[in-house]
Amino acid sequence: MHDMSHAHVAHQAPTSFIRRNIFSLDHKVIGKQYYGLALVAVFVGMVLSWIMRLHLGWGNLAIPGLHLLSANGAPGDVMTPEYYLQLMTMHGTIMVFFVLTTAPFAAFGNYFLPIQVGAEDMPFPHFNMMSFWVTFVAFLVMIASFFVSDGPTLGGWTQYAPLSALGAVTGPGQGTGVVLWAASIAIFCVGQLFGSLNFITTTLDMRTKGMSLWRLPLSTWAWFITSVMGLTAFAVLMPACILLILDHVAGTSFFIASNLVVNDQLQPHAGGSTLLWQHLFWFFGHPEVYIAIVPGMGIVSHVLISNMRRPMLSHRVLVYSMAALAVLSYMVYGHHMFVSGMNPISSIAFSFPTLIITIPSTIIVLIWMGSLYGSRLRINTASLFALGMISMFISGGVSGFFLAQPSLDIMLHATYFVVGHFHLVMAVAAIFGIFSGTYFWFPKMYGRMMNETIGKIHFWLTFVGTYCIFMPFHYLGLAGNVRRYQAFVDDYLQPLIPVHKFITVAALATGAAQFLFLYNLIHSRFWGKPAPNNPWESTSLEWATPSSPPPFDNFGGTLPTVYHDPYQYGIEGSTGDYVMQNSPEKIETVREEP
Amino acid sequence: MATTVHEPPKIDEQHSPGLTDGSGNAGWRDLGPGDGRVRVGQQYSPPPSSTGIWVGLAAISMTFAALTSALVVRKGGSLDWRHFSLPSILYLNTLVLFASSFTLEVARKKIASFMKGQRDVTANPNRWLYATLALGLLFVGGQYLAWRQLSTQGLYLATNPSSSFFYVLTAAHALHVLGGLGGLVRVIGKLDHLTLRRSTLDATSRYWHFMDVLWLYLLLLLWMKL
Amino acid sequence: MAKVFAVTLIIIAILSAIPILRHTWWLPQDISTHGQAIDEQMSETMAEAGLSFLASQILLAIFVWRFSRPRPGEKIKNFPGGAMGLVIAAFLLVGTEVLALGAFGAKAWASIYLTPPAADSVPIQVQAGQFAFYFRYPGPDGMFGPIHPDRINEANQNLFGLDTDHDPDSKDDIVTAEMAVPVNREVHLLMRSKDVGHSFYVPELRVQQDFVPGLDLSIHFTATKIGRYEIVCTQLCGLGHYNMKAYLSVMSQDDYDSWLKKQAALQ
Amino acid sequence: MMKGEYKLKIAAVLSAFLLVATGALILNQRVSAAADGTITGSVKLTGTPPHMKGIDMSKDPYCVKQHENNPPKMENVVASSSGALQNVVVYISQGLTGNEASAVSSEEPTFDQKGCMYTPHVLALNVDQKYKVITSDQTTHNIHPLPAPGAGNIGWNKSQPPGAPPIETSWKAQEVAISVKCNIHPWMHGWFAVVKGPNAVSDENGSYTIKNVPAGSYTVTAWQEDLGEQTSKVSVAAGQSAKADFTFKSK
Repeated sequence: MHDMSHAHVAHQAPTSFIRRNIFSLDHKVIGKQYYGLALVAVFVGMVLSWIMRLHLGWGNLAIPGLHLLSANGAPGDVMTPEYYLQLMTMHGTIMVFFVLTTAPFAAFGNYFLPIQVGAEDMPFPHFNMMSFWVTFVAFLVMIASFFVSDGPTLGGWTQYAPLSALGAVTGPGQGTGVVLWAASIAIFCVGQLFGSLNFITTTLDMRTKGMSLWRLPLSTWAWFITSVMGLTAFAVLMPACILLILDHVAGTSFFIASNLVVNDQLQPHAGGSTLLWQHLFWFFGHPEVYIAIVPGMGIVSHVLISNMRRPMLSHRVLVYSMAALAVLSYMVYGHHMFVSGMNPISSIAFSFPTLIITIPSTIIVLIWMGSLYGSRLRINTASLFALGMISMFISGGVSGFFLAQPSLDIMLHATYFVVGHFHLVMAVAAIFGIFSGTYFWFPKMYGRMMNETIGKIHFWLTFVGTYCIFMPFHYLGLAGNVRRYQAFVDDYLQPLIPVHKFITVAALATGAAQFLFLYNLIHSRFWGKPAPNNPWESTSLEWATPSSPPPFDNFGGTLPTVYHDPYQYGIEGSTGDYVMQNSPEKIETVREEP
Repeated sequence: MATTVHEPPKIDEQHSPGLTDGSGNAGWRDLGPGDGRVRVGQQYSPPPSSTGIWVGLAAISMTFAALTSALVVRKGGSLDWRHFSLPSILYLNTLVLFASSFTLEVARKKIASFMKGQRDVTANPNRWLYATLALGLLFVGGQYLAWRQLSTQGLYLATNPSSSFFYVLTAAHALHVLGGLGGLVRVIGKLDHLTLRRSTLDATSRYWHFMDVLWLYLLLLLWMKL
Repeated sequence: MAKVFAVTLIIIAILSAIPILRHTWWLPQDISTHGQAIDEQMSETMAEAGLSFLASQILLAIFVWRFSRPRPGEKIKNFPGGAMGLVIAAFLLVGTEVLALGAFGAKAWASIYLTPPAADSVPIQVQAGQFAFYFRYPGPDGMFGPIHPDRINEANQNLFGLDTDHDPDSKDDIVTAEMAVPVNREVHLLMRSKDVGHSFYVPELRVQQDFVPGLDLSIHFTATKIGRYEIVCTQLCGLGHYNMKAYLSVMSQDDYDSWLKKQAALQ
Repeated sequence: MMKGEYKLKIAAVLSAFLLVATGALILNQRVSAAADGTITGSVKLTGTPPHMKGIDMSKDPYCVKQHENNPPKMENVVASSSGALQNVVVYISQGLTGNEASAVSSEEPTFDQKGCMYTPHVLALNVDQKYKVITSDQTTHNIHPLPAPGAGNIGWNKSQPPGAPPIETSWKAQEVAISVKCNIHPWMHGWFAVVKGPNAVSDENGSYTIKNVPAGSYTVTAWQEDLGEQTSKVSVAAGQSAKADFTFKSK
């Protein structure tokens, strides 16, 4: 963080292949690299979930070839309990960190934030490049844990101590596996800190002439707010991971209590605090949920506006609400710990902000819906996914009412109800945001249109499939189905297995549908029909670049000057019902009522 | 992962003032010939490095805040906390670190006048930077001696939570100081090639002074809690 | 396409609601005295959440249907009341809703967690370890003998690390793998973890509480229905997590007494 | 002339071959002859046998069902009414020469998980002798041997779901004895006694037979998991059977 003066470097277009495509300083290339990483990660995570689902639906069914993945984990292709948990842990970790954080935030943010504020690049391109490659190394370290003798950690993506801190005595993967996990996450934090640093500085200092804060598009606002969250959250997770590693390799006792007996052996550690890890982790963990979803909100708003042909009912209220989410997200993390032995009073204290956070969320949804009203909605794959995201966010949001209350958490904590809740509200909603953004921005990123027909089929299968997977999760939870079980040996869980079979089938089908997307992505990248500069007739600056994809310096030498608020739709402009942010023409602007 | 490559842009003063103050491509802030009403606002945004360094320092503060709260919780919850008196050398190190900040400030003054083209400044400001560098290294060395002192008392990383936190906090700080030293080396290099920017120097020195403040805080924390 | 979206969305919303309304999968029967408060709170919340879910999904569907094909020459119009109207609505509706839920929920929570156990409650200690629960009854003297972690040994079934030769209190302690409680009497459950984090979850009993290593917690409850129920672990504790369970037998006072005698003989 | 020389060569080669062959044969004879001794005896327990607690398996109904009509008991000390002591490992602790000690038994015993108990409770093995861990249960077990640190053996922890193939492995270093447990069924507990040279484990009559003992005089050690060790000196004549009885005192 000591040298901040690389900006000039970015403005000489590199000539060598390596500098252009691999160790590039260009925010656009780095954005694409992040997107590629997320794409690889999401398919790894998806395959892991398939294996888990198959196992949950059909108990000790041998999955042909599984032993190739792990001879110990699946002897004779039959999955062992530890291997199930290891896959589950890796699914959670990879999805949360390497997909939900990288794709909507780091990938799209890197590509479009500088363009949308009218800058040639980020101020610190070297940090930007490091941010990606550090993240990449983190991913490799995480994947590496698949190949150590007893496999990756089985402690779940929350890595509760002391299970995660005691070492190999507590089970397969709890030795080297955990150390690799913690190392990977610590490295990941460094990468995201570099990224956030760039995002914040770009938004504050790199805005072009006339681009006042209120003229920033909602997507930029979302990325900005997210980067502020990231800066604080990841800065807390990193030291926590380091302390965890020390408990492993240096014999310290930060998280390990006294007098623990594992396998009849009294453990040498003393006095550590189990809850300390939970506090540190969830202080990061809850903001992380919003780090995953807020960029999605921004992207969806951005896409929706250009397809509704009208500005949001209120630009500012939306921004304030997202900011409110960011602030509140630090006050609510305790709701993950209602029944974890925290003082009952503080449970109540945490319950109220948790309930109150539903107010900004509701406002955001209402603004979206209120803006739909009286709009001239265009239906295309991008807007369909945006609408789908709204629906998912609502469905996942309402179940928050339950989990915000400690008294109901007694019943629902650690059940599939929770799993259903966060998958809908955070995972799937964010993924729909990513899809929406992809279909919307792909023409600008690669200069070619994506195939709308395949896109729509992809949407329908994904939309219906997702509900088929995650709605039943809530029912299972109500019936008391505990999460993180590799088999349901309990008498009261036996009757629920058919539901799991149904979910498994739905999951496999929905997963398969994603290959349509992959095909569409690759095919359109090379053979899609060439994209015009502004295919969606949008107003923001990324569509004001002289070409698709934009030139190395985004605006071909002269930075644009901004004359209007971001979303001037539904007006009589020379170009039609919209006026670009950088077009000097005078118009009756659609402005906020004060 | 392909990208189009273009001519490096002709920076024209009308549209990009950023490069005028030699601080990279800074933008305007809230100054626009906006629709009808011209927004009032600061003429130019500051060079990104001056914002960036504050953002970076915020992140660092957050990390140490997390470690602090960990220390407080860990101490509160445990009966096994053993108190020990800080190695005396720490106080000496503190003086060394402050001295380094002083020399750095002198260096900045001299470099400033040097940049203003007062070539009559005969003394090469570098030597003050080298002094800072030396003092910084001295400080890290001093910290190492402090650890040696503790280990001779039989207090190792894993001996007791109190010692664990001592090592973790001081090591984390020392690492950040080393980062600052790296920055100084860069500054010296740039100064030699006369490619140094004010913003770089300022950012580096802000970071360096922050290390003092951080250290003072840590010293107080350790002194109170251990 | 927009019509299809609208219809699909409404179908999905209704199909999702049916199992809830028909209680196809619902909370198991309640066998506790405090459970009613939870169940009522659950139904309250379900009503409010369900309504908001259906209302907003259907509204979304209608808007998409209606405004995806604007009439020719139709101008953009604003939602009546505008943004401010919606914000105020959100604050009034959702605000009051969640505050009400919060208040009642807090009351239910307090009635469970912020009340002291009755003086005559039956003390039982439960120890969670990878991957089983074991229970300890103080025996006639009503005193639990001290635990010596270094003596804990599953190989010779000294599960609580008792030293019966030197600790008089330990002599008559009864250690069991199954938990029996007398019906309609309050049980004071002292919880300790042997190794890592675990959790004590009996859906029928409306009880879930984590075991925190190094932290001795306790809960109290009264079971009201004779029967055999499952105790399961809900805190990921290792490879055997899915199979970490025990049985809770709620018995009449007489059965309970004879059961204790039988167990004492087996020690 | 040439011819004669030729014949001579052949004769030489043939005789040489014969010599080697017979030599080998004789040597072979010696080896087999040397290791045909046996050590037999019985292991007794004096005093009242310690009370073995019953095991409550109620956490896993499957296990309970396996023991409907023979309630499971702990197996730390298994003694008959007459005091015959089972599961005692008897092995030669001193007197074996290098290559006799390093001989590895070729048979591959199995260590079965049956009714959520280990059969046998104690398995005696040579260093590097292969053995199979199998499961006859329809519930998942995890096998978790815990060798003493520094003894040269590396512990492991693997699950074996129903239908999983046997785990085939061996131990690197001598260790009496390695405790093995199942975490999913915490009462499951057994031992691997890893020794050098011939060995045996006493049966339900308390008697044992160590086969293939070369002639010589030895110190024989009997190890019982709770009652400790006993040793006695025996000398075995080639092809003969020597006797060594052991008596453990109940604590």
